[in-house]
Amino acid sequence: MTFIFESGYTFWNPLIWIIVFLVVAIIVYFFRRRGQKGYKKDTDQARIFLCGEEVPEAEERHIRVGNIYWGFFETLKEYYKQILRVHTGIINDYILWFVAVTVVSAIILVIAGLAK
Amino acid sequence: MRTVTGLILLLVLVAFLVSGMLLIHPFGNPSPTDMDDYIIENAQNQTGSNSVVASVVFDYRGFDTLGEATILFTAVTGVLLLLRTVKHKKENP
Amino acid sequence: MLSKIVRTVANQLIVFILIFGLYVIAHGHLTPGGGFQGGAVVVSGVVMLLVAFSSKDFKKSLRERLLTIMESTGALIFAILGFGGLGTVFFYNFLVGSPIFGRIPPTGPGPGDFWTGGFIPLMNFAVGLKVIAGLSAVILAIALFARGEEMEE
Amino acid sequence: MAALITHSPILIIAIPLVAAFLTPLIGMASRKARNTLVIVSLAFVVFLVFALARDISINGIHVYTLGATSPGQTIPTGFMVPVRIILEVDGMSVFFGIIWAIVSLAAAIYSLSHIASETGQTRFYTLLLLMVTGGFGMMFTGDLFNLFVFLEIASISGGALIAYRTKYADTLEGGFKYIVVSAIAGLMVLFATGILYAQYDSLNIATLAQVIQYTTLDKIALALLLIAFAMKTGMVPLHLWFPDAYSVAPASITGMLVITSHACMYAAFRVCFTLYGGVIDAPVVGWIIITFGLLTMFVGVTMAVFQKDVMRFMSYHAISQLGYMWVGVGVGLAVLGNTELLATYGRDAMSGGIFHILNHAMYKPLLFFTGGALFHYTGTRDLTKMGGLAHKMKWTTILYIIGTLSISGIPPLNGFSSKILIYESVYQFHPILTVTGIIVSILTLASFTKAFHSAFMGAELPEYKKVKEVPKSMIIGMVILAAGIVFITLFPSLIVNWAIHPAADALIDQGAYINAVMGAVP
Amino acid sequence: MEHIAHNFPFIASALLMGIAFYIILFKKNLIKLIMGIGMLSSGVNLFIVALGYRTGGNAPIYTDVPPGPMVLSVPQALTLTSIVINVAVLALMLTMVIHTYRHTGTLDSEKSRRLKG
Repeated sequence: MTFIFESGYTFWNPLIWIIVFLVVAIIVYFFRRRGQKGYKKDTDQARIFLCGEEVPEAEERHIRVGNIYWGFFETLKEYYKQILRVHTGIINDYILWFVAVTVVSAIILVIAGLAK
Repeated sequence: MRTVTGLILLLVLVAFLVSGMLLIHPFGNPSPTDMDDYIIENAQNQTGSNSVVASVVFDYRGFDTLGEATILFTAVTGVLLLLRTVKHKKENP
Repeated sequence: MLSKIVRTVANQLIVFILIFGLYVIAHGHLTPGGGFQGGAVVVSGVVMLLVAFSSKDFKKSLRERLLTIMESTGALIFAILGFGGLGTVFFYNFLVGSPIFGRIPPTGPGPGDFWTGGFIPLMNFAVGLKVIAGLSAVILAIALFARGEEMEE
Repeated sequence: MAALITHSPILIIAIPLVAAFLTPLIGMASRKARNTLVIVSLAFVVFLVFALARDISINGIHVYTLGATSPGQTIPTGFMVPVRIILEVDGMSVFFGIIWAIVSLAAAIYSLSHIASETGQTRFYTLLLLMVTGGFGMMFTGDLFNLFVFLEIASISGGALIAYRTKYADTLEGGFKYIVVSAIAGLMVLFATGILYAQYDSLNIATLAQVIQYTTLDKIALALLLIAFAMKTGMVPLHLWFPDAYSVAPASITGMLVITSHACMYAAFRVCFTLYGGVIDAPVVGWIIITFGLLTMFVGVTMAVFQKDVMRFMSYHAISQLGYMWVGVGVGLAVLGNTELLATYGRDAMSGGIFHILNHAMYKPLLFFTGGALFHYTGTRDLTKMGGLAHKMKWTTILYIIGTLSISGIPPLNGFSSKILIYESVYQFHPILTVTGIIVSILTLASFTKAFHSAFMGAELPEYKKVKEVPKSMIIGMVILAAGIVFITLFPSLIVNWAIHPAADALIDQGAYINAVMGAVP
Repeated sequence: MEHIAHNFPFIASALLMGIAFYIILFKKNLIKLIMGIGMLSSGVNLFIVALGYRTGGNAPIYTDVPPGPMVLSVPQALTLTSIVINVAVLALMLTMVIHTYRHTGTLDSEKSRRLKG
C-alpha cells in the first residue's frame, strides 16, 4: 500500500502533490482574506463598471464557443480545409477507407515478407 | 477522382483475394483434417446423434449456437425496440 | 388482401407447411435440418398468410406480448439446458444414457432412432420455438410499421 | 466457492445472458423488479470477476472447456488438437474484464434515471445486458469463431441501442453507420478465420499459434483481422463512423461503447501478440500500428478542438486517446523479437499503453456521463447554446473538472502516470513519438478548458433558469468512476504491480498461453 | 490453369465478394448497400462451406448413408451460424433504413445524412 509511483525512470508521491496543492490553496486563501474589508455584496460596488457604458445582459456577456481560439483556427485554416474534406458523412466513403487501408497494409506485409 | 481511386483499390483487393484463393488447398481434398475426422468418427457414440452436423452445432460447438440464438434474440429485441411507439402508454413502462 | 382464390389456397396450404416445419424441427438430430431451418419453414408459412391476407388481420391473433413470451421461453430453455450440465461442465451433454433421448445408436450407417441425441432434440425444439416467435414478430412489426401502425400489446 | 471459481469464466458470460432472457418476462410484471434484476446481476458479475482475477494472480491462466467431461480437459484423450470451444482467461483478459464489469455497472445505474422518461425501457435493459455478455465473451474466449460470434452480439446490441431515441433522425443514422461498419468488420474477421481454418484445420487460438507458419495467406489474414479490429476500435483514418455513432447514443451507452472499442483493441492485441506472436514480422507490423497511432492522436485532437457538439467533441478526444494506447503497445510489438530492447523499454511502453487503457476507461465514460447530464435538462448537445450551468449543476461541475484534469494529464491525477510511462519509454524508441504525445496532451487541455468555459462558466443564462441538478442515480453512476480515478491516483504503483505488469507479461509470454491448452498433448 | 479449375468455387466466392464491395462502395442507395452486405456475407459463406468438401463425399449424416467418405462437418456448422447472424444483421439494418426514410424522405446515403465533420 505504498503511495510512491515508480515508472522505472521517475517516481513521485501523489501525497506530496496533494499537500503542495493544499499549501498553495491556503496561501491564496490567506491573501484573499487580507483583501478589502469594506466590500459589500448587492451594492454598486459589486456591479460591473464599463467606463460608464451600460453593461450588456448576461447572454451577451457570455463568450460563446465559436469565438474561443479564433486565432488558432485562422492559422490552421488550410489544414482544417483539407481534414474536413475527408470527413464526409457518407457511409460509402467509410468503407472505401477500410478497403484502402486493408490493401495498403496487406501490400506492405507481403512485400516485407518477400524482402526477407 | 473518388471513382478512379475506388476502382483501383477494388481491383487490387480482388487480385489479392483471387491470388489468395489459388494458394488454398485444391478444392475437394482438404488437408489436414484431424479435427473433423475425430468428430465424424466419435460423434455418434459421444453425443448419440446420427447427424454429425447437429452434434457439431449443438454439442461440440454448442456455445456458438447459444451465441447465435442470442444474436437472433438481440436482433428481434432491437427491431421491436426501434419500431416501438414513441408516445407513452400507461400500461407498459 | 389478395383475391379469394389465393386466400383459399393459402388457407389449405398453411397446414402442410406447418406440419413439414414441425417435422424438420423434430428430426433435426437424424436428418438434415434442425431448429433454425424448421422454424424458417414455419415462418415462411406465416409470410404466405401475411401476403394473402392483410397484416391488420394478424394484429389480434399475433400479439407482441405472446411472441415476446414465446421467444424468451425458447431462449431460456436453451440456456437452462446448457446450465444443466454444470455439474460437470457447462454444455455437457448430460442426457446421454438417461431414459429421455438417451439411447446410443450403433456406430456407422443405419436407420436413425428417434430417442437418441441427448439434449440435441430438446435444443432443436427450443431454437425452433424461438425462431418461429422471433421472425414472425420481426416480419409482422415491419409490415405493420410500413402501414403506419403499431403491434398490439 | 471452489466450484464457483472453477466455473466463473462461463458464469460471468452466462449470468448477464440469462438475466437478459428473463428481463422481458419480468419487465411485463413490474419495472422495479426489472431494475433490481439488472443491477443485482451486474453487481454479482463484478464480484465474480474480482474473484477470478484473484484466482488467476495465484494459479495462472484459467482454462475452461465447454462440454468436455472435466473443465480442464482441453484435448480429448488420445488426440492431438482440441475439438471443443475453450475459454482461456489470462491476465490481459481479466484486466479488460474488470474494466468492463465496473463500467457496465456504472452505466446501468446511470441509465436508471437517464432514460426514465422514455418508452421501451425493458428492451433497453435487455440489450444492455446482451451487450455486457458480448463484451465478456470477446474478452474471455479462446476460439476465433467464438470471438466473431460475440463481436456480432456486442455490435448488434450496440447498434440498436445507439438508435434508441428514434424520435430524432440523427440517432438512426448513427446507428445505421455503426451497424454497417460492424457488419463489414465482422465479415472480414470471419473470412480471415476461414482462411486460417483452411490451412490448419483448427479454430482454437492456441492451437493455431502453435502451428502457424506466416505464409502469404496468413499475411492476408493478418491484414484483414488487424484492420477490421482497428476499424471497430476507431483508428484514423477508419474513425469516421466513430463520432457519428457515439455522439447520438444515450450517454450511458456511449460510456459502454468506449469499452467495447477497447475490447476490439484487446482482440487486435491478441491476434498480433498471441496468434501470430511467434512468427510475426514484428518491426513492420509495429511500425504500421505506430504510424496509424500517431495519426490517430493528432487528427483526433485537432478535430476535437474544432467541435461545437459536446458529445462529438468528447468522441474525438476518445479517438485521440486511443492513439496513445496504439503507440505504446505498438512500440512493444516493434521490439518483440529483441529481448534486451524489450526489457529496456518495450515492456514499459506496453505497460504504459495498457495502463492508459485503464485510465481512459475510467475518465472517458465519466466525461460522457457528464455530457449526458448536460443534455439531460438542457435538451441540447450544442455548446454554443450552453453557458453558466455551474450555478445549477454543482456535482456535475466537480466531476467534469476531475475528468478534465485526468484526461489532460495534470499531475498527480492518473492520466499523467500512464502518459509519463509512455513518454519516457517511447522516447528511447523514437523521440518524435514523445513530442507528438506532449503536443496532443497540450491541445487536449486547451480544448477541454474551452468546453468547460463555454458550458459551465459565465453568468446564468435566462433560458436555463429551470435547470436543476441531475437525479441521484446519475450522480452515483458518475461517482463510481470518479472514485476509480481517485484510487488509481493515490495508489498507482499498486495498480501497476498487480494489474498492469501481469497483463503486459501475459501479452509477451506467448508460450504460457499455448501450453495452457496444448500442454496436455500425449 | 488446372489449378484455377480446381479452385473454381473459391475464386467464385472471391469474385462475389469483389462485386459486393463494388456495390457497397459505389451505390448511394441504402437498400442497395444492404444488398451488397448480404452478397458479401454470401461470398464468405460460400468460401467457408466450400472448404469442407471432399470429392465424392456424402453429407455427414449417418442415417442410411451410402458407403464412402464424408465431407467435413465443422464448416457446415460455421456456415449455419453465420447465415443466421447475417439474417439478424440485415433485419436490423432494414428497420433502421425504414425509420430513416420516415424521417428524411430519401434513401440516398448523401441526401439523408445529418452528421458530418
